[in-house]
Amino acid sequence: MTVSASWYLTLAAAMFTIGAVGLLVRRNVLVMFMCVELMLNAANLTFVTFARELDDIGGQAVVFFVLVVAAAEVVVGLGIIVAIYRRRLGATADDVHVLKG
Amino acid sequence: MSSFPYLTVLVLLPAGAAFVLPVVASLLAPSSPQAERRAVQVIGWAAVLATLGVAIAVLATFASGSGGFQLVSSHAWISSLGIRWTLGVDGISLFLVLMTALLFPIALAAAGPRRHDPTFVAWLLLLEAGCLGSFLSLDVLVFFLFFELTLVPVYFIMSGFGHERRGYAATKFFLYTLGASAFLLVGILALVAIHAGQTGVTTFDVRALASTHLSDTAGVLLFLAFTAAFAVKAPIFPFHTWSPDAYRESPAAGTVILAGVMAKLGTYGIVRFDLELFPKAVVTLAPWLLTLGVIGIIYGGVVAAVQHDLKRLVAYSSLAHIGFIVVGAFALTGPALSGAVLQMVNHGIYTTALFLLVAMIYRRSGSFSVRDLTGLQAKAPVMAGMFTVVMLASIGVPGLSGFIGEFLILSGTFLTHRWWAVVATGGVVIAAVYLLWAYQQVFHGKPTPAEKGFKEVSWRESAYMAPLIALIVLLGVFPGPVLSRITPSVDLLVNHVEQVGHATVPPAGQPVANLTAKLTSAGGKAAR
Amino acid sequence: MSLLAVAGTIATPHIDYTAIMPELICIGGALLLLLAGALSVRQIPTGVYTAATLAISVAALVASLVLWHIVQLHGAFAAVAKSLDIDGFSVAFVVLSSCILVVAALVADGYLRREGIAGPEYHALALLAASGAMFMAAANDLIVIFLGLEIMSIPLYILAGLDQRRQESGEAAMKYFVLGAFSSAIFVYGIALTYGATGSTNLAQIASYLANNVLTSNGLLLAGLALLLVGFGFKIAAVPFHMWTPDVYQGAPTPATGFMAAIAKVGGFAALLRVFFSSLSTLAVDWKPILFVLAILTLVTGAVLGLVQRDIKRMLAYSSINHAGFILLGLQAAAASGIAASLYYVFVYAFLVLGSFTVIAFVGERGDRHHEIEGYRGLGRRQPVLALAFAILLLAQAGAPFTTGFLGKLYVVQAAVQAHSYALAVIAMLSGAVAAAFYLRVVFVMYGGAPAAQAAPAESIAGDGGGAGTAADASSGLATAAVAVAAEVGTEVASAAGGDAAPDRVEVPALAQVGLFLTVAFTVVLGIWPAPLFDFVHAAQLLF
Amino acid sequence: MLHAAFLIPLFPFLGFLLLTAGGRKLGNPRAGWLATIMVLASFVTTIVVFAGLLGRAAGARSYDQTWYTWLSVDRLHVSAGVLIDPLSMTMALFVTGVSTLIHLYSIGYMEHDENFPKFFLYLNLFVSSMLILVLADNFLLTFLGWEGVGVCSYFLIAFWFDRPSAASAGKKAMIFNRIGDAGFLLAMFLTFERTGSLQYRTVFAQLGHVGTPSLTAIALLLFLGAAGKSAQLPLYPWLADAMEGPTPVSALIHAATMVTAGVYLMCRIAPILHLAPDAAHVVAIVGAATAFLGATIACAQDDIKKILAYSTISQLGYMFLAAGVGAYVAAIFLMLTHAFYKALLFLGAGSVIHAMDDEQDTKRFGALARLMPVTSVTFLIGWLSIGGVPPFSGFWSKGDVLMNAYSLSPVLYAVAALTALLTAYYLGRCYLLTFSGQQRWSEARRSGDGTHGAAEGDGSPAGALHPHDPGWVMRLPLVVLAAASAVAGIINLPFHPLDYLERWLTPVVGSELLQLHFSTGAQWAFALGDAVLAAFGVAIALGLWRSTSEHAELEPAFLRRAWYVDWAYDRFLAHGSTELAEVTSADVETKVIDGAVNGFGALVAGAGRRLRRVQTGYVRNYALGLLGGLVVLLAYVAVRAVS
Repeated sequence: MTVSASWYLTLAAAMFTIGAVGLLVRRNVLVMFMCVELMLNAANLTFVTFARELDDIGGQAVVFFVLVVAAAEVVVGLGIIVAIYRRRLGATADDVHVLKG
Repeated sequence: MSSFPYLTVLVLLPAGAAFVLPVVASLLAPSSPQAERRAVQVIGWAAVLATLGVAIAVLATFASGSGGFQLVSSHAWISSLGIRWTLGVDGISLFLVLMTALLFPIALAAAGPRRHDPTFVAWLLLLEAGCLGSFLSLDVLVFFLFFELTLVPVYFIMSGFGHERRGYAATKFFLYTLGASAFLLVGILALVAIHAGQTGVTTFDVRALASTHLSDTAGVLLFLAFTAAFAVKAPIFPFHTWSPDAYRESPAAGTVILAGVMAKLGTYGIVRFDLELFPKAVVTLAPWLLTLGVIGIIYGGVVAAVQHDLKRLVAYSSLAHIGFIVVGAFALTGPALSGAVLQMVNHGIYTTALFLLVAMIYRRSGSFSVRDLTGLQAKAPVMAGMFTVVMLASIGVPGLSGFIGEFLILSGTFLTHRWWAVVATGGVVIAAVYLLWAYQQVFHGKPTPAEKGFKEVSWRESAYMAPLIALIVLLGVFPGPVLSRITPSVDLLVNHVEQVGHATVPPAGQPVANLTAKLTSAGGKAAR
Repeated sequence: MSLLAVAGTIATPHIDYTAIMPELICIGGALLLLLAGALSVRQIPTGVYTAATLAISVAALVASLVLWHIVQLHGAFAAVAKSLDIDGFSVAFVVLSSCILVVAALVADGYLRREGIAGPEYHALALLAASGAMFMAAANDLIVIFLGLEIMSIPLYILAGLDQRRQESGEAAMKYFVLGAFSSAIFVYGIALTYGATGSTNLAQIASYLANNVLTSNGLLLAGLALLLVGFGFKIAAVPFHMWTPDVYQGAPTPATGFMAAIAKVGGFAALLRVFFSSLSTLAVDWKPILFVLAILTLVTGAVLGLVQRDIKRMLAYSSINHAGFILLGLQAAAASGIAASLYYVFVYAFLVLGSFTVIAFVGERGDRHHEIEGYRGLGRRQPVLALAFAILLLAQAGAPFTTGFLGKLYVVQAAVQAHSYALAVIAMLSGAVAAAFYLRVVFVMYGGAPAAQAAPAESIAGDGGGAGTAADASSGLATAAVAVAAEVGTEVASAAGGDAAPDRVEVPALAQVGLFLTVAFTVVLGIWPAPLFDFVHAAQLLF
Repeated sequence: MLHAAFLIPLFPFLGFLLLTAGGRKLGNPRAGWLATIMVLASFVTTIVVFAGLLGRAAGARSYDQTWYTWLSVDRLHVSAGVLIDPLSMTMALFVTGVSTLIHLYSIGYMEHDENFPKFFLYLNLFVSSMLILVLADNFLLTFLGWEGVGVCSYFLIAFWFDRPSAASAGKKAMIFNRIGDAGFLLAMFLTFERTGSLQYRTVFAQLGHVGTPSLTAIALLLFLGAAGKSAQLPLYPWLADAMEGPTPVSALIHAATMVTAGVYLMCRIAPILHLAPDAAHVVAIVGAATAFLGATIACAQDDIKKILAYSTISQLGYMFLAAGVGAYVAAIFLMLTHAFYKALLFLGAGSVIHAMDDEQDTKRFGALARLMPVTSVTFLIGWLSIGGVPPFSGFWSKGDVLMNAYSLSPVLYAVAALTALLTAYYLGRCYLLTFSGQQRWSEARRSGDGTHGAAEGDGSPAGALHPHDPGWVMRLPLVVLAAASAVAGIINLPFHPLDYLERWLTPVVGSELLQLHFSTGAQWAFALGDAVLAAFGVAIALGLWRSTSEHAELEPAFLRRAWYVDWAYDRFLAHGSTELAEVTSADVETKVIDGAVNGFGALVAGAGRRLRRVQTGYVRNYALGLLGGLVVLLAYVAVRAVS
């Protein structure tokens, strides 16, 4: 039996939602960032699925771009996070809220 | 059409000076403060006097008897939006322009030591450019630009050189008027859009826009949008609350311009744009605005009657006088409208004179409060005399300028809106009450020891008071030359309103049957 | 298997280098700077980097102008496998980006010297971010937009955190980064859904697809549209996607803030306008209401929250939100005039915000910490020229006549009126009036805020009533001053009456002065003689 | 000769200008002489013009002189010009004549005043305004003069401005007058609306087209103005206070000339009153009431000037009564004679006050007859003529009025007759208290609290007081006026060839008058009745007041307090309106109108402060905001998609 595209799309949507919610509920910056990765991959999955549906290579090519970008973001993100950790170890997202109002 | 672009010069002269002056000053300042002061003096005076000269030249070249716009000059400015630099003058704006050109030198002379301050003088000049530009623009958007431009220098003059609560007053003034003109801008753009939709031409020229066909609702809405801005600027009751604060906290020069010139931007806007562009709506809503005007007359008088601060008192009296102008503008009869236009000029002159006198008193006594002042007539009879003349003019005693305007307004209003005129006439009585009261408090009685050193009017002061008082008398005794230039334009406007707006004026002199019926009630009521 | 077969047929597209010359110059320049910084044995002085950056950005400017000329002559054309669309619209934004680069470099130099931040990073990152914005402007493909967006954003994240010494800087970077990544994830997902709905990521193809086919159910597409809108809304700081803005603007190093505020809006709006006009225009009925609401929220929130700020950077952050609302007005009009209006407004805004933050950067003093509005008290007397420049920029943002600021508002409001969104127009102008309140407050602090004793009017020669009475009157004024701004001004007057500890003059480096002069000149000159810019924008919109 | 008309108001105005320019330099007394000469010149000119007018046929005695067009806006054309006809000439003659005398008198009276030049400056301005008032050829110009005299009276009442009472009195006069003026203005508006003009000639020519109701309205509104100016009910209270001014002012403005302007106006609009009988009757009734009221109050006053003031009010009432019943000639006749004897009485009072060092209380006079013979005798003549004792002028003029009153209604006659009796009585009281009886003043020496002691009176050293007749400049006017009051009756004797004034004025006031109904016998009866009344009044006065100065029972409080009218005005109008104003400015202005604006500002700021809290600084809240926005958007598009 073949798995229809809608399953993949639903899975992707679920991943996206999980990622989004995760970002909201987790306080550790690294974990939050993983959630973002999850969301990006949800997007990737969607792309691939549609690419298959439409029989269009473009959609699959996109995935590579996204992956690269994600990688780049990781680098920068880690850099920033490390910079913060250097100031105080084990800082969570909620510990930095000097700027408000 | 004379080849020389009088009007453009009239606007650009002070504006240019306003930009040149600070530069020169900053160049000279390091080397020698004296040189800077002198430069500021020279440039400032040269600019205002030259402007006055050009204004007089305009008066000279102005062909009386013709109602249309004269000396019109039009240049492309923002072609992609259809905005053109179009200036022109007619009987309605002519004397406002002259008054402006006259009041600024006086304001400068009355500015005291401030007249050496480059920023102050620069702002003053920019303000003059703004006011003149507003009176001369025939392009609605250019008018709006100048209309808004005036806010900036006034804000700086007020907030930089004003009295204790200048911050509050200046901010309130700026925001209130800016907020109101939001509606004006949208209104302008909407009108232009409608006009463009009908003719395919995007133009901001008031003469072209006057021919726009507006549905009743559209007309009314646009009218309200325009009038909101003008009502606040004038100010018309109940949009006046910025004015007592602004007048009170401004330095003398600022107050003079605010009350003398800028208040007229509002009333002028009503006459020039509301009546010209939305005759239908004007006819429909005239009773409401007349009511506001009348309320303003009574209300301003009543509130003024209990003010102990001279400046606030004059401010409220000015509210009452603006009320007269509004009534005249919306009575939609020749005499009333001519009276309104004339009264704009008169009011500019005698209010200026009043504020200047108050400023003189303050300069000597350091107080605006009638409680601190008494018996000044013994100390300074000449000042008392000046005050008396100006006061009588503002009360509306015939033979002085104030009366002519009020009489024309009221008699003209009586033709179409009798009962408004009747109530407004009551305002004449109230004016006497509070001004005489103030005069008695300040000038009558025995001077207090504190006022020992109270000085009589100085030469400089009488020098800048003289033209005002001369005009007050002259306009009261020989208004003919002025009226003969105003009326043609006014008649054109009134006819325009009557034709487009279907306003009907009962012909005086030829009694109509139905009139006598109305009259019976009138006579009966009056008899009671 | 079949996939491989397809892969074999992939042809590398022909690349028209002139079309992407500005971008190439920026990226290449950035790499050069980085290389130089890495390879040089001795510390290269900041000046050299600045000079190089200026050269690069001027080169980019020239290249973009050349491109403009080409487009003028031969009309628009698609490049690099139709993934880029070189037309007046995109080139106009490229030109603007280059201008921003020039000014930013001028301003940054003095700041870097003052803070002793060595190395080419700042300039390199700026160049990269600018190239990203250029790509977004030129992009004709959602993926290219995404790439441009990332190329722009990532350097901006780093710029925000560039100032190690200030904790706020790090915090700003972190917030910007997390939220930015979040929003771009949403954006990508949006692309994916759109792709699914239309079968392509190419804007032109999407447009033609939507033009030719009637969707049985456009739910997928609309969802994609919503997600895209969130991504854009984040970049242009539209409410409710704006919440990062104040924090990041406040935390980031001030010149970076200026640059960021300018370039991010350029990129964001360029892409937003293109996507919504060129490909999703058929859905206008669906997205116009959304933008209507967004615009109102953005306008009002920006104005109202700006009113209650005490930190000037934060205040300007909210003001930039208000401006974003105005730009949305043009977009909401969904008409050619709207495009031109928005384009014009972006130009105006970029220079205003650059200039304003330049002033702030140097009034902020070493350490970049003094940003309370109170700090500007009496600036009008201490440094008249600087204060005047700042006043002009602020008043222009308030929409004072004869400045580009006014014309920008005029243009977008006109677009809104022509689209019959009168309510929106009125609300916009009113929000502008409210916003004017906080600009004025700064102006008043600079000029009027002098101790009443000094500024007491010339009339009160009989000064007995002067000093003593003043404080009392001011405080009573405070009591009655219910207008919030005025009330605060009143406090300032009262406090000022106590005599202000006037900080000494701040010095503005020559280069920064040039930058400041450029922005002010742009604002005033084009405000009094607006024809050139209007024609430029008009042409750009015609060549859309 | 008529062409000289423009000079009549011009001379005094010239004097005004000269004194304004160089009054101080000219100084005392030259300034006074200049002013006097100017008025004299005007008087002479008037005579010349008068002669010119006499030269014409009775029908053609009317001459327009237009100087220039004052106002011209579409239908509204108002010229500045004069209308020379018997009425205006009569007025001009006695105005200039009396003014000349009073100017002369003032030179002596004001000699010690530091503001001597200013006083004459005002006087000259007043005279020229008054002349414009009476000569104007249209309502508006009349109104100009009308206001001019009002302003001058304000200046002159408040002449000693350092006295709070004087300042207030001036203000009060001005305000009461403004109330009347509102009426005048409205009348003009209505006239213009109905007739399209304000020129007397045109208006009167148009009256045929104008409905009676509007004519009534116009007449009544004008009467309101007249009531203000001429101190009739209900606007009379200011006149008593006006006595704060220097005595010559009281004589000139508040007895002889200005206050009669109202009567003049009524005569001027005679054509309108003819067509609006209701209005005319109102005028008559109000006049009679005022006459009676004034007389009663005058009976109980002690201040010599107050007595004369209320007597003036009463006499003015008489004149309005006459005008109201259509006896315009009688009104003018009474106005003339009254001008003479009332001016005389005031000047007499002035010289007494002068002599008594600013004392004005008749209860503190007495036995001055032998010390001030001239004053005494002239005052006596004044008394007898105002009392209507034959053959003095008052007898003739008053008789005329009474007869006409009767012709309208016996009630009016009764009231008027009673008033006549009272008049003879209270002035007798005044005279006797002042000049006869035992002397009550040497011990009643005032502790020189005359604040303006230097100003009025000769500021005699604080020694014993030696009252004496004044110098010739003050004596001459007394004598002349006394002579005039004695014989002025001859200008209008009720025997046909001798009724000069009647025949002279008829063309203007067009009075096909009513006493034609009376047989000669009846006229004799009336005359006899008047004489008896007068004699009776004089007798009572003599009987009561020759010896004693105390008759408390005859001076009840409600009369001393002038029927409490003043008090009522103050209590209800003044206070009431002040409180209203206070409330308006305190509550409406600050709370409502200003409150609305500031309230809006507060609202916005408050909203801002509340919204700030949303910006918590926690990055995850921001993400929540982002996502929330996304969810809302998705919900919206979902709705759109399904619909």
